[in-house]
Amino acid sequence: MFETTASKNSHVIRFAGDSGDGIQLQGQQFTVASAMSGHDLATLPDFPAEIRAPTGTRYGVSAFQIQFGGDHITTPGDTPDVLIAFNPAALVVNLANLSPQTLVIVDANAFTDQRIKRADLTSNPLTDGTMDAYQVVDINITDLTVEAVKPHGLGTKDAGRCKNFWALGLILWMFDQSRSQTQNWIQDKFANNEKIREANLAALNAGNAYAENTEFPQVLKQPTTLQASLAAVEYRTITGAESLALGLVAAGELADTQLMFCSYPITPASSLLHHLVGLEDAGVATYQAEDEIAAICAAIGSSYAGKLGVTSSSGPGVALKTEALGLAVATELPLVLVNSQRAGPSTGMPTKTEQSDLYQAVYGRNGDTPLPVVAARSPADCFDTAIEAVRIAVRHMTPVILLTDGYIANASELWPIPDISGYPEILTTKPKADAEQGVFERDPATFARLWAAPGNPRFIHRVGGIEKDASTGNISYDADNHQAMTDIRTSKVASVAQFIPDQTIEQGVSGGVAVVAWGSTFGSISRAVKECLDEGLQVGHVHIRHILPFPENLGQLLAGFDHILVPELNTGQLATLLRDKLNLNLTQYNKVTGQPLIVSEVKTAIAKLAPKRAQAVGDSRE
Amino acid sequence: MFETTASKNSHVIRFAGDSGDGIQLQGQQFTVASAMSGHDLATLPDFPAEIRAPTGTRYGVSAFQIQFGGDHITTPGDTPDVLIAFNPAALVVNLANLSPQTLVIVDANAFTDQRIKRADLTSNPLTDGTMDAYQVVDINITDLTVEAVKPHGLGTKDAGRCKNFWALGLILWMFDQSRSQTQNWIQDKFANNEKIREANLAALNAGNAYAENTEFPQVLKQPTTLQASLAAVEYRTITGAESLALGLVAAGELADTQLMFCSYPITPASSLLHHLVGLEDAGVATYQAEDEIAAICAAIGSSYAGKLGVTSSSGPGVALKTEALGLAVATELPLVLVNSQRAGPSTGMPTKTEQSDLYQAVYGRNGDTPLPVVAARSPADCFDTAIEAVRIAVRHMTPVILLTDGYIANASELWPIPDISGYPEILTTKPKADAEQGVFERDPATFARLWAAPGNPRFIHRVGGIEKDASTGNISYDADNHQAMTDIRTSKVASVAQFIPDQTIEQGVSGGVAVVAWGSTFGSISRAVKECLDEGLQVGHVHIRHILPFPENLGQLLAGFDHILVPELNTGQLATLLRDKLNLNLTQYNKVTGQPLIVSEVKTAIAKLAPKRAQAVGDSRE
Amino acid sequence: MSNLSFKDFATDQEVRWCPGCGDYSILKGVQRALADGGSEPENTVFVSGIGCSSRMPYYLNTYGFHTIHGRAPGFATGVKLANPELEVWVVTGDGDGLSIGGNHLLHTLRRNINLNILLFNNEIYGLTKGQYSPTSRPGTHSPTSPQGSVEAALQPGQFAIGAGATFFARCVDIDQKTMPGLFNEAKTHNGTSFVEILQNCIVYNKDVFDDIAAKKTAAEAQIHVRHGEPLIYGKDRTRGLRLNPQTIALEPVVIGQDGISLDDILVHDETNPTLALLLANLQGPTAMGVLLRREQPAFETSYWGIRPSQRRQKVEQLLRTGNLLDRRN
Amino acid sequence: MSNLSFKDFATDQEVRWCPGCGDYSILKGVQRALADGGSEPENTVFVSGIGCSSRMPYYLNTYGFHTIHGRAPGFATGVKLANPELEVWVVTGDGDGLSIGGNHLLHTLRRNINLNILLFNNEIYGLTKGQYSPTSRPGTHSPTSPQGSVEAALQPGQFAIGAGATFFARCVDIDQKTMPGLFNEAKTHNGTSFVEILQNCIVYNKDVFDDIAAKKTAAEAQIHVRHGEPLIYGKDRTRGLRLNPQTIALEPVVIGQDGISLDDILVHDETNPTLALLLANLQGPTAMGVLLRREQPAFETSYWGIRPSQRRQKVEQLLRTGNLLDRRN
Ligand SMILES: Cc1ncc(C[n+]2csc(CCOP(=O)(O)OP(=O)(O)O)c2C)c(N)n1
Ligand SMILES: Cc1ncc(C[n+]2csc(CCOP(=O)(O)OP(=O)(O)O)c2C)c(N)n1
Ligand code: SF4
Ligand code: SF4
Ligand SMILES: [Mg+2]
Ligand SMILES: [Mg+2]
Repeated sequence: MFETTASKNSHVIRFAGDSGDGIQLQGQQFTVASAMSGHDLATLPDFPAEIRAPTGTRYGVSAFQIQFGGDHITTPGDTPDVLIAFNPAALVVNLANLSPQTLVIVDANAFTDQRIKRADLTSNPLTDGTMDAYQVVDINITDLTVEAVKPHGLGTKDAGRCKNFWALGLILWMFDQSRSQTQNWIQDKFANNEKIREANLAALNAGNAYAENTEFPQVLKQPTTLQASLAAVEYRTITGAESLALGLVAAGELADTQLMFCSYPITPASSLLHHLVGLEDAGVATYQAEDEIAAICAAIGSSYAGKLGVTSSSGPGVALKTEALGLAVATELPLVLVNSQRAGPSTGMPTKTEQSDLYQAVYGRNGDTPLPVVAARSPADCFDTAIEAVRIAVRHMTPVILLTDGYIANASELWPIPDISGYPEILTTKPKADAEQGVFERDPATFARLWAAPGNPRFIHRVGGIEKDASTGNISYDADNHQAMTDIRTSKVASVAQFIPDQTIEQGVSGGVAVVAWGSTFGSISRAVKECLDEGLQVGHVHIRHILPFPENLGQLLAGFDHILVPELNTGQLATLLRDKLNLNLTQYNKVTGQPLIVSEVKTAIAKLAPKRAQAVGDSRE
Repeated sequence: MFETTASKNSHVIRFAGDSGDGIQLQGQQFTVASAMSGHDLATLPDFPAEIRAPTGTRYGVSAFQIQFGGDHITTPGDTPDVLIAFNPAALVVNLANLSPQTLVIVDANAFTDQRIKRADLTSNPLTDGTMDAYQVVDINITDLTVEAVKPHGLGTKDAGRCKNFWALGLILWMFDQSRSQTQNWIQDKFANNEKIREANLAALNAGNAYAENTEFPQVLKQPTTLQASLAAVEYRTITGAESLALGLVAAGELADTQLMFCSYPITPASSLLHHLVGLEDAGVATYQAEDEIAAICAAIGSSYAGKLGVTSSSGPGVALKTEALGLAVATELPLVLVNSQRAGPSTGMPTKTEQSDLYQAVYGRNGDTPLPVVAARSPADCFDTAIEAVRIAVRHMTPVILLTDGYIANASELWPIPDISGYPEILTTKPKADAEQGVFERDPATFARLWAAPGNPRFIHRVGGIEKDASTGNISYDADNHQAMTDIRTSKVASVAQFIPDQTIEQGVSGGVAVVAWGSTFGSISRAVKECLDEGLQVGHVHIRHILPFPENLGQLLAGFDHILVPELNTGQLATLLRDKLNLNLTQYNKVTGQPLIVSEVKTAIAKLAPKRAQAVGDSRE
Repeated sequence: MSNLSFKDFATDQEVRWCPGCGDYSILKGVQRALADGGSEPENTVFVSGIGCSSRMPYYLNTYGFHTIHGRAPGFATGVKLANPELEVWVVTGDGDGLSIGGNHLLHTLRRNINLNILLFNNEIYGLTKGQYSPTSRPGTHSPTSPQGSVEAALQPGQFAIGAGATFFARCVDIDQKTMPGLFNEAKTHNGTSFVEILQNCIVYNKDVFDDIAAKKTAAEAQIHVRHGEPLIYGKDRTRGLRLNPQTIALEPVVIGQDGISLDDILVHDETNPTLALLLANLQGPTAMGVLLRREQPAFETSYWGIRPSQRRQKVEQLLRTGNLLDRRN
Repeated sequence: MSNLSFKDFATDQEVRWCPGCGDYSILKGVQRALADGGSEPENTVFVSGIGCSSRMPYYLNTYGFHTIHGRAPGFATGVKLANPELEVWVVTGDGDGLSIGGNHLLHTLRRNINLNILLFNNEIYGLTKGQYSPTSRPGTHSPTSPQGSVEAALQPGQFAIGAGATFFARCVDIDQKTMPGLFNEAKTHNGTSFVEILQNCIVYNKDVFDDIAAKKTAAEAQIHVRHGEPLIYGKDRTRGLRLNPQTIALEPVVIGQDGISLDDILVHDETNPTLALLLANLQGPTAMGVLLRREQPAFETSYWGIRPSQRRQKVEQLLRTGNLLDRRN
């Protein structure tokens, strides 16, 4: 094996090609390989809106970006160190984002006149000077793949389809990663199709061998990637949708309650539904309703009947659920609503990410209808956030909204598998055999009423969406009662603050700029703050999971900063909430492009406000 | 006629009885009579939730309150000066709100054992001491009515039904009001039913004669009521629903555009629909859809086709419309959505008033989906607010939400009929014959695109809810385009501020307390501020019609006050908006009982904050 | 089986419908049916939407859920899926169930979940003060159709058959004789039972069913169908229905006239949706009783048939699926 | 009547369905129908919901409105009511039109407004990656039903008849021969025309209609019905349908066998909803063509029949209704 001259904390690779090229699979396999070799990582799948976009077009380009390496990999990287482009379109749409001298590997076979034209180009970018600034490695990947799989008797078309594995073999070699997980995956997946199985294995190995044996290696071989300093636990890679699904079933187990997950497909929320369908052994049942309204109604009906109802959608579908959410608030039934946000307004850009449903979650109902809102910050964090959402819902007898987004749902990261036995049990207000409590008597601390499901002769009662008498649950139009019930609903949500952890500073120091954020911007901000700290700026990162109510100490914590910078992928929705609840003066940084924040833009925003620190500190985590 | 010793600026009368007693009719007739004799006035119909509640029950009591008299009558009055109770239930439910010595007139015939029991009473309040503190006049109204109408050959039951007119005759006498409007009304209404017509007329006259001739008059005859100083125009009484309906059709005429009003029944919004059904001659067509979603969709479809779509509902129905509202924002089509607010959350108390849908109007959609919001403050004000909403919608090509509420919808006031010829024309962006403009080219001041309806070969285009290319309207997933469209949507709503009048101080002075409010609390606050000013407090009343965007000068205007008091019939929704948009520190006064604000509570809230002025001023209006 | 009387199914809440409303009689019919059928209050749930009719749960001493407009079948589906042991009833109106709620009713009927749905059809929106509804006859005068409505009326039975219903029955509000029995037929049907009750809204649509329901004409105006029995009616049971195979339509005939004998009369087959359609649409006479009853697996049975009803796998295991990087030593 | 070719109805937008998707063929059929029927681009509006199928307006050089999921009939109703002169088409899918949008379709059909509704039925949710839909056959494997779906399928034709439809037709996506003509039948029908197109989603529900649509078996698997003509089919036109009056069901028979002659074969009567129901539900053969066409006034005609279409009263007058207090002097 060639010696590499240097080592690097992390690498960013971007795979790009047609939807049919198997780019996402390639990315996922690389992800597993790098995780299994002990790297921290973050990924960004970036696929087109079309189910199977016409080949060779710009809008049909599917891409997958991964950053992997040593500690604190929280983003898929602003710009790739290596780009692999399977066709002209995949090359051109990614050029804008490359630094000079970036290594670009292309499938030279794909740069035919016809496909160059298909990419809306008038000349070949490989030869017309376009690529002069970059380090280009052009390989006849298609030909080499067809050649490699020939012994297995596939037709040329099918043979060509193996090129993602050929290229993966090459790339694994470049970064000194093992092929074994991919080999296992191929064995498993094509267990019943020997031809395809052997061809794919052959392609994988051929790509690897090609790298090992051709004259390119000097260029191809990359500096050794640092390993992450990992704790003594088990790790796996996980996407946000998987993590959220696991968190929900874990919460069900912790609460000793079965879940009914009632939903209706919508991008990018459907992946959660699809994952839960696969977990029905673990105490969750899934139900696909005729629409979002029926879905939330079934979930609430289920909660009424004693199984925790969970529902899920994206913005437009959540809009349809807001009336029924009000009923859940009025009847004080537990419910978790997961919103996987996407770019709006209206249908917007379903496959693009955004954080613009916070208003809807916090304020988006008729009447004074408060409910707790929590937000996940990363794929792995979805697990704990789901548990937290369930805990609040059943502890306080209230619907809870959990915000995640399309980026988190699809991205993956390395996840230290938590020890579930160490999680505290989730307490419900289900009646105990010896309870004297009435259905509408409240726990003075949580304001929760009894979760008294049908089947029990002791708690027969009626409840509904008309204002209810505070003690009997019957219809009441009484003025004082309405005030009392309004106060109870307000206090109930406020009381959550007493049961959640204090807000902490993730990283950094107080006194200068607080970067206050929520949700999926965590990774980019975390990285940006780390770099700013390393550069000696006085900055701290405050990332809020509990959106409503805020942790009790948040105001005090933020009072310790001179400036508050609120970066969001919307026009300033958390900013509104901070002004509303804490009367803060703050600076917004907003980007609404359907794309995640990049580290450099956050750094620039911080640098505008942050003072230099007296002295730089070594480990800036607090 | 007896001489009265004094005169009084205004009187408050409350009529109360069973739903079947014709209380609302009685109130309306008294309203017309006092208006036609030149009094300013404000009314509060207060009827039960049930269609026909069982007779004699407390929850079945229907009431109507009116304050009438000289200038500045803006509320129906905190407490009645005279209560007319037709049965025991009507008496007891109103007692809590009476001052000692109040004149209470009862139908003594109704205080039978059975009806006393029906009102959940154990003894007769007329004889058990309950009424000791009040001035009670008990008359056998039922007997006297039956007696009076006997010549007209009605059965006892039907005869008894005339007692509302008998009592009305008495009350008109008490306040020296004319019977002629009521006589005309009866003539008209029962034109084809001689028996009933003559009986009702006889009852009306008999009640009047009874007052004139019995020994009660000393007590009954009330001090002369001052007349309002009215302008030299025509006046009529009008409810909020009527006024809104007239405002909409007036706006259609001013914009030279037909309206399609698409709705689905819901309390208290239906009255607007019912009124518009009666105005179909005036350029509006009404359509009852299968639900609220279909209603707003039809309205948007209508706007797409070139007739202005208007839709209307209350909170739960508006919740269902929020998804489609997003489409109207995304496609930039004009639309007016009227929300007649009622007490929430969920079904809440449909017949009770509240201001709790402001969050929903301003923030209640998925995505960054801003739209202008305006609010009506009083029945008469609905007319101008409707015109304003239509003006904004068609000038900026945007959906607009108009907030009103159940109180405004049903209450009436004296209205100087506006000179519609003096209203400025409403300009639309419909293509002119010689226009060179493209469909998605924007007016630089309003950000409006062309309102190019099908039927014209020059503007054939496609549009939809997926993010659109800023210049062609075609689907675009481009990152920069999404940012550009987001900015356009933000700027469009912000631009409205440049076209609306500056915020003024309604009444009072700056420097001390600003009472900042919106919607139907106008009347009570106006009265309270007037009284506080008279008492020498330094207070000003700022009532906001333009909720989003705020008038440009609002922040500056409020900077001139030491304290900001925000009274609302919700938990603090305008307060949130003021903090969000203007970073204000303020004091909330919130009441969520389903009842309007009363003057005294507002005064108390003001007094807590307001300093005394150096010297009291005479006329405090500015 | 409990030993309760119909009074045991009443609550302490005062019934607040208009005096004379047909809902009173239906309430009594429901209470009787519950008592007769041995329903257990603690295992019975009434789910309703919004409307005059939908207030019923507050008057029934069972579990009750008064939800939002049009969505009762959605909530009831959740209740039944979560706990299939419960006896779940849905109370809805023609506006609630067929206007705003049409889609949920449609899919509920299609799925055939074991709910008992009572549609109070008064052909009007009662609670919101009398606007015409999707079942209002064309020409109905109302606040939103002062010149008479111009929309065709939805036929609830035809709609249900279109949706693939497995059970459809009909009765009139005042028919205390057949109502409790019919409700219990609905209850015992394994799947979605849909019962249309012609209900008199005496305030906004007074006596709209008088032609059919009035005591003195009922025998001629109603045909009470029974599976396996000929379709005959009339005070002296001489009227009947026969099929015209040319027009594929039902024709009322008189036995003994024009050579018609009992053999010419069609025999009711409640398993035949086409016949049910013909009967549902029939006017003069109007068909009462169980028009359609087909055996199909109930949705909750199929649903739970392919999924575990208990937790079978611990989360601890699930967390460890796929490739693991073990750094424990 | 315009003199345009089908190419004049194409836009400059690249068509973005999966290669091989049945939607391409339907698009061509629509463009042909518009050209053949003399539609005017400026007076034609295509309204759609959300789904693969609902992208179609972007590919048609007419006015187009791509709205939100399930609500296209609502928007289209607004367009048509506001301007009855326009030719308004609705494009929807089985998920869009029958799952989330079922209620609007139901009431649109009931009202009979003059829209032409094309339902692309691929028995799956295409755009959201292949979940089962309300028309999916029981047992359909999908991401949300890995063990096979357990819900009964909605039959679009039966549903439409349940809703009181006045026009129902059916065709397969690849049948370019009959498609344009059929679409023009839909267009000329005065009321809501509802056309079900069996569409092949080659990615998520590949060839699910192969039994019916495949060229080689089509003649035996499809019966193309025509009003007033006997219901015969088959390559050599010897197969036919007759009515069994006992079961009130259609039976496929062979002319010339078992003494069956052409006279035994039922003659298609497109005005008969009961026959349409039998045909819509028929399997083996599947009925194609206009199954139902009844004359009923179109909703927009009745609607505008009772209201002025122009402003007839000035607001100035309206403001002065009722009692006035005149203080002008
Ligand atoms: C979302 C929503 N829309 C509208 C309403 C108003 N509303 C309540 S009941 C009703 C119709 C009632 O008619 P029906 O279902 O026939 O019941 P009935 O009162 O006639 O028994 C309507 C429109 C509501 N409560 N919620
Ligand atoms: C309110 C809402 N819910 C869900 C979705 C997601 N969604 C888009 S299309 C679709 C179903 C598409 O199926 P179908 O109508 O059959 O169209 P096809 O793609 O099969 O042509 C769904 C669930 C959405 N866009 N909006
Ligand atoms: S309005 Fe009609 S349906 Fe409602 S309670 Fe009164 S009579 Fe019954
Ligand atoms: S997913 Fe299916 S329906 Fe959608 S474009 Fe692809 S083949 Fe056509
Ligand atoms: Mg009704
Ligand atoms: Mg489909």
